[in-house]
Amino acid sequence: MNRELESLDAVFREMPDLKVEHTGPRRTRIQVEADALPTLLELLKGRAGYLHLSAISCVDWPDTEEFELVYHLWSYQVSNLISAHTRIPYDPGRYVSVYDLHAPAVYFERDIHEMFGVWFEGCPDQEPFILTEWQGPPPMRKSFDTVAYVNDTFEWREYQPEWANDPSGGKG
Amino acid sequence: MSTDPNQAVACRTVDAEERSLLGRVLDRIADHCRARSLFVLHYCTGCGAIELPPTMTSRFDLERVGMQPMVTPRQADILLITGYLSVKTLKRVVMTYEQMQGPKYVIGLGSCTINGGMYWNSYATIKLLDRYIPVDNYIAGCMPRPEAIQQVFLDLMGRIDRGEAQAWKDYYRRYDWYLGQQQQLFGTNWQAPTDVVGEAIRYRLVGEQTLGSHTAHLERYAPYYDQLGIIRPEPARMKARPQLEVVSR
Amino acid sequence: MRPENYKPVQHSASHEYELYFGPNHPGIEGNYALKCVLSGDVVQSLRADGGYLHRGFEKIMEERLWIQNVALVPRICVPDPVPMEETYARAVEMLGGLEIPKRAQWIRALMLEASRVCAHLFYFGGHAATMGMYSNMFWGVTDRDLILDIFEEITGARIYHMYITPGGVRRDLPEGVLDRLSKVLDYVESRLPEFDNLFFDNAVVINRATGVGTLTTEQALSWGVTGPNLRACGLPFDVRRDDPYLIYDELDFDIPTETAGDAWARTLVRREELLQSIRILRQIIATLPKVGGPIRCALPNPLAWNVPAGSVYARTESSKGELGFFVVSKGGAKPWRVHVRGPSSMHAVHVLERLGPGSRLEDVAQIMFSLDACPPEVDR
Amino acid sequence: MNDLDLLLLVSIGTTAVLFAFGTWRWAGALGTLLYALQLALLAVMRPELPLASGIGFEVLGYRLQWSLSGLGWFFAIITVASALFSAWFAAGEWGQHRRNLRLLHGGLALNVTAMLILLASDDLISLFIGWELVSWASYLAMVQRGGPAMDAAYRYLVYALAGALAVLVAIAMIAAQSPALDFGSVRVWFASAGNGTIWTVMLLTMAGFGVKMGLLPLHLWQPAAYSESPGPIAAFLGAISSRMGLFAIIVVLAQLIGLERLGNLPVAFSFWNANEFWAWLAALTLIVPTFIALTQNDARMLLAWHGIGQGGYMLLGILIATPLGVSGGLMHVINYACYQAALFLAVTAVAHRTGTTDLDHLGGLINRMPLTYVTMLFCIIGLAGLPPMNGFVSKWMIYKALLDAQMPLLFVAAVIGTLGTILSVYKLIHNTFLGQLRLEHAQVNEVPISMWLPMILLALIVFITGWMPGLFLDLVDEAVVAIGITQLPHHLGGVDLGNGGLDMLWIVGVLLAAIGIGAIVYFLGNRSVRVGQFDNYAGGQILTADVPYQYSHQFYAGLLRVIQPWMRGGMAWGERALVSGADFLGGAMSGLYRAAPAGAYLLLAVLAALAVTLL
Repeated sequence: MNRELESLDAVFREMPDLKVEHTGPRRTRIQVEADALPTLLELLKGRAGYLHLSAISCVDWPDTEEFELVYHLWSYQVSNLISAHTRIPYDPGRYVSVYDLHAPAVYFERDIHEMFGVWFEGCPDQEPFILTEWQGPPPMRKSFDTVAYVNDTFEWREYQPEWANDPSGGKG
Repeated sequence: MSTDPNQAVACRTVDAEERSLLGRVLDRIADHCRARSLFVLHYCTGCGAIELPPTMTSRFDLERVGMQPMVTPRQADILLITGYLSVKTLKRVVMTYEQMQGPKYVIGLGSCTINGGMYWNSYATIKLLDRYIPVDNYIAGCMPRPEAIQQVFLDLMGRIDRGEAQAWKDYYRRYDWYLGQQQQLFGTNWQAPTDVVGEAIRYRLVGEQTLGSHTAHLERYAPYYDQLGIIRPEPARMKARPQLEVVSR
Repeated sequence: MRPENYKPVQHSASHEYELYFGPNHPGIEGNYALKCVLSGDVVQSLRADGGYLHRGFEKIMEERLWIQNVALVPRICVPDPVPMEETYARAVEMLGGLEIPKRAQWIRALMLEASRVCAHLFYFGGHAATMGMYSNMFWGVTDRDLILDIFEEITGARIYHMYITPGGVRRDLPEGVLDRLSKVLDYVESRLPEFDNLFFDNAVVINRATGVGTLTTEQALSWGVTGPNLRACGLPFDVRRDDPYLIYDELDFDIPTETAGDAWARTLVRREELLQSIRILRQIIATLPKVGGPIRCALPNPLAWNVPAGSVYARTESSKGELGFFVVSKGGAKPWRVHVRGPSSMHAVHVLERLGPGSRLEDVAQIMFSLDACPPEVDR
Repeated sequence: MNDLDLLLLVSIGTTAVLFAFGTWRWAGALGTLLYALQLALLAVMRPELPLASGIGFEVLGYRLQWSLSGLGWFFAIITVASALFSAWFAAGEWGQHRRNLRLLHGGLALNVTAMLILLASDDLISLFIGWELVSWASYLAMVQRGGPAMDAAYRYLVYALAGALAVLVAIAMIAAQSPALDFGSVRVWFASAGNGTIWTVMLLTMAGFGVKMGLLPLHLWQPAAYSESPGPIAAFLGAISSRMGLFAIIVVLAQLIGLERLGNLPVAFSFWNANEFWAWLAALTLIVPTFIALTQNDARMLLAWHGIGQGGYMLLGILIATPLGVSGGLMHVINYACYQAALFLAVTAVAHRTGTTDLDHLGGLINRMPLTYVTMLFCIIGLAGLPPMNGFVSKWMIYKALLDAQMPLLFVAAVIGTLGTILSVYKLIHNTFLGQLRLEHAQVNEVPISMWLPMILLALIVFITGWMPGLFLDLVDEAVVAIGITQLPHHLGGVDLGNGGLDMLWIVGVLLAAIGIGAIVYFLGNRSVRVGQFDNYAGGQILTADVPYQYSHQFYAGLLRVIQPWMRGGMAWGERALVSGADFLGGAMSGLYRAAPAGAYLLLAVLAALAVTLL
């Protein structure tokens, strides 16, 4: 275990601006600047064996007008999961693809592009996948009010069942 | 029969009472037979589909009441909507429904087909199935048990036997309204491939609301039909086509 | 046919043509489409087309209370819903710093493994059905129903249990259910020789499935393959062992692997896993009566429950692979963001689109099924 | 001057007239009428068969004479009728779009004349003369389109000349030993000849005549040569041209050597006899090209390959040597001519409208060209040998004869051939008429009546003679008797045999009744709705016209994957090896000549002569 963590420390030494935090057993959280993230992923993959890109998550922070991208990486050798957090601004809402490092990234980046509208430079496939017949804005943004949309688009069934007013369930 | 839609509106709907005695007897026999041999279109639209394998296979064994899954709509009698429908799926379901031959029946399975159910605030799923296609039976629950599914099938069989399951005729009689609902969701460009108006004329089910402002949208594409040689009810449209240049090698 | 789609295009010679698998196709598990471009019967390219089962889970979970989402999560993956409940609950527990009572951990593990047995029985039937062998499907579905009965007894529901809640489980086990589960397991085990006769030792099946959809170890690693599909390539990785949760580090089980990486290896791995799950369940049945204590830790008022701010990534080994929930809380009554990383999202899109080309038409359904992809989980 | 002389005169006259007036607008119609006249003459002379011509002369001590036997008459009927339909088709709109049809009409008439001369031959010299005439006339018909047709025709010519040389050697051998060369004397000579001599003569003649028939392995020239010729010519050549080879083979094997003798002729170092040897070669001819047809992507090539394969059936039937087998084999000649001509005409009609015969470029034409579709449907049912078309009757007779003659393995071979036929003709009709209509063909129309009428007539003949095979069996009788086989008892509906006959009147009647019941349900039920091309269910997906959905390329990929190991083009490889070998030898000789001065050759020759004389 120690030997592997040493190699991880070597990575961290090369990139002094990281904020590393061990949040739990086998969980490490790293806060990284947007321009340093690809380097970090490359170092993690090359030096510390973080081969498996488990997921890329996107979080919308409308207060600061930023998207937070979280790259979850798992190392089969070290058995540790690193979540690398970085933030990119709404405008222009573009980031680099890490497809060349981790092939699965193409699915997650496509998904984030579809749901949040973030554009990934270098991602080979950003065609719509789920929302091919969707006309509206990227739905996962906080600014998209799904209840209002539903009220506008769909009708509700108008019925007042008896039992709803009768707490005894219509039995007496 | 005239194929002019304007005339066809005047074509009266034939009521069951107005049919001759022989016709009614034949209908009765046909319904009786039909109720005992129903093909269910196995279109797994939502999560309710997970309870269908148990219903169909050895434990609950739907086949003993004469029902079998069928994979194409043309041969199917029942369209089972097994749960929530996203808008993308609804498009396919409407197409599939229109491709089924009458008489056809729709069963909405699960709460989400009745009122949106669990997904009442989802932007992707529809809330009321019967706004888009006529529904014969609903099964409440999330998700309904195989016993409930079977009970509804038996109920539907009884209604078919008695000649009461007539919801499919409503689609022809009020096609304009249904099309309007669909267009509201899919955009006014929406049009299913099936010539429902032609079928309504064929089945003599043209009602007051079969044609209207929404069906008028369909006519916009008439030039395309000519160009592609697609069969339309109006034979006058099939004009003589220009000859192809003869190519010889 | 929407006429506006008709651009009068001159086709080239139809050396290639398109064929659509689904969204309604008996060879596909659920409402999911594959658009194949074929030449003869050889797939030239394959494009996955999802979204038919899209409900916008991640969005509607942001608008519901923490406890309300317990009802929502199992619906993400229909054939194997328990890992969804477990992962969500554990993510909330990690955020809120809740301690799960020991007994609840054991009960949860029992539910998880029973669900895995269900999913694998369903899988065998499905894989056989893609080759036109329906007896196996009938058997698998019927045997699975016996476990659903146990689920119903424990939780009150056959499919969607909503049993695992943050902090523990909803209620304790009924009297005598462990004995009945034990009998069901005996029965399932006694059925396995019959499955062997029909399916696992069937020369036709073996010939049809070997060499189909072969993944090399390098491909599996670089394409993000997880779960039994990864183990079929010879990599013994299992979240239960390498990133243990609940009481899995106290249990004794093996991680079966195969080396071929094809559809048949994937099926064999699942057969072994079924046996391992039964082994785990036996251990749980033996241990659970000795583990006392509460089944749920004390929770705040669920209707006014503000989970502390933070973000966690919880992982579970579902029957299909690695399942991850990334949950972000802003300290409010509702989650700020829930990202579901289903194992199938990788298998059904990324891997399938790359395995498809070069294979033959009749194998496409088999490849998809042998990856055990679950469309509702892809579409969320 | 009897009817035969008149017929030959009319035929020669037709050729002259059509060469003279070939550019005239109504040349095709004129040709049709003249062929009709020839057909009428043939019908008139039927009671007088065998009919000897008044023409005849002596060359180098050999008497050349012409006489039309029942066999020749039977083939002559098919020849002239095929020419009639081809000329009729060419006279329609198809021909009016072409500037110069002199070569087409003249070449067609010349072919007919040459074939009549061949069919009427009564001695080996006249047979050879007729043979050469037919070869060169075919060459004229084949080269018309230029380009690849020239190459194909040239390849044919090489084969034909080599074959003719073999035949000439055989005739020379016979002439050296037989007192005369008329068929009667040769028959007597064969009866007394030894096995080795007969084998030599037989192999040489079969090698020569087999070229024309496309007998394996001499078939390679045929598909390209036929399919590259203009449509009506292809129909004519496909229908009858190869059968000239069959005619000559029948003359040699059945008339001269005799089928019984063939059965007593052992193959050295084996348990086979000559009859079985040729029967298995016929079976190979039947199977191999049929499965090669399966892989063709061009409609005309597909049909041309079938032409070779169906020839195998005919030869096989005749080699069974029972009345049923011989009748079946000969009946297959006329049945085959009907549907092969109609199929070539139908494909030509499709090409006329769409400009292509590439099966990957066609599809969905059923609504656009319904009559052509009906023609093709009728004729592929005939070609596949399924009831109720006439192809079924002749194939049934061959199967039955094979079983009765206790040749089960050959029966299996014939069934395998039929299986391949069914698969490949389905490919033909599916890729042309079924499936997705391509956008560029969305406005294609049916061909005019001048083109569809001959096609439909042929298709009707295919159906009617399938319904009442007695019509054709009557004609076959003439030929059967001429070969020296007893007549097969038959009636209008089929044949009567001791162990189960065939009555197509009943079969077709039951079939029509079933169709009638279906039609009653269909029309009384009146619930059918015609739907558009894309109102179709594809797993719920939306179909659009700009995407190809037609499965045409690599049809039967699964089957071909299984049989591919056997289809490595061994014969084509052999042909190429032969060509390059000849090329090499020629090159070596030429190099020898160029390298050494003439004086050295003189010296060598003198030395050699000296050595021979001294020793």
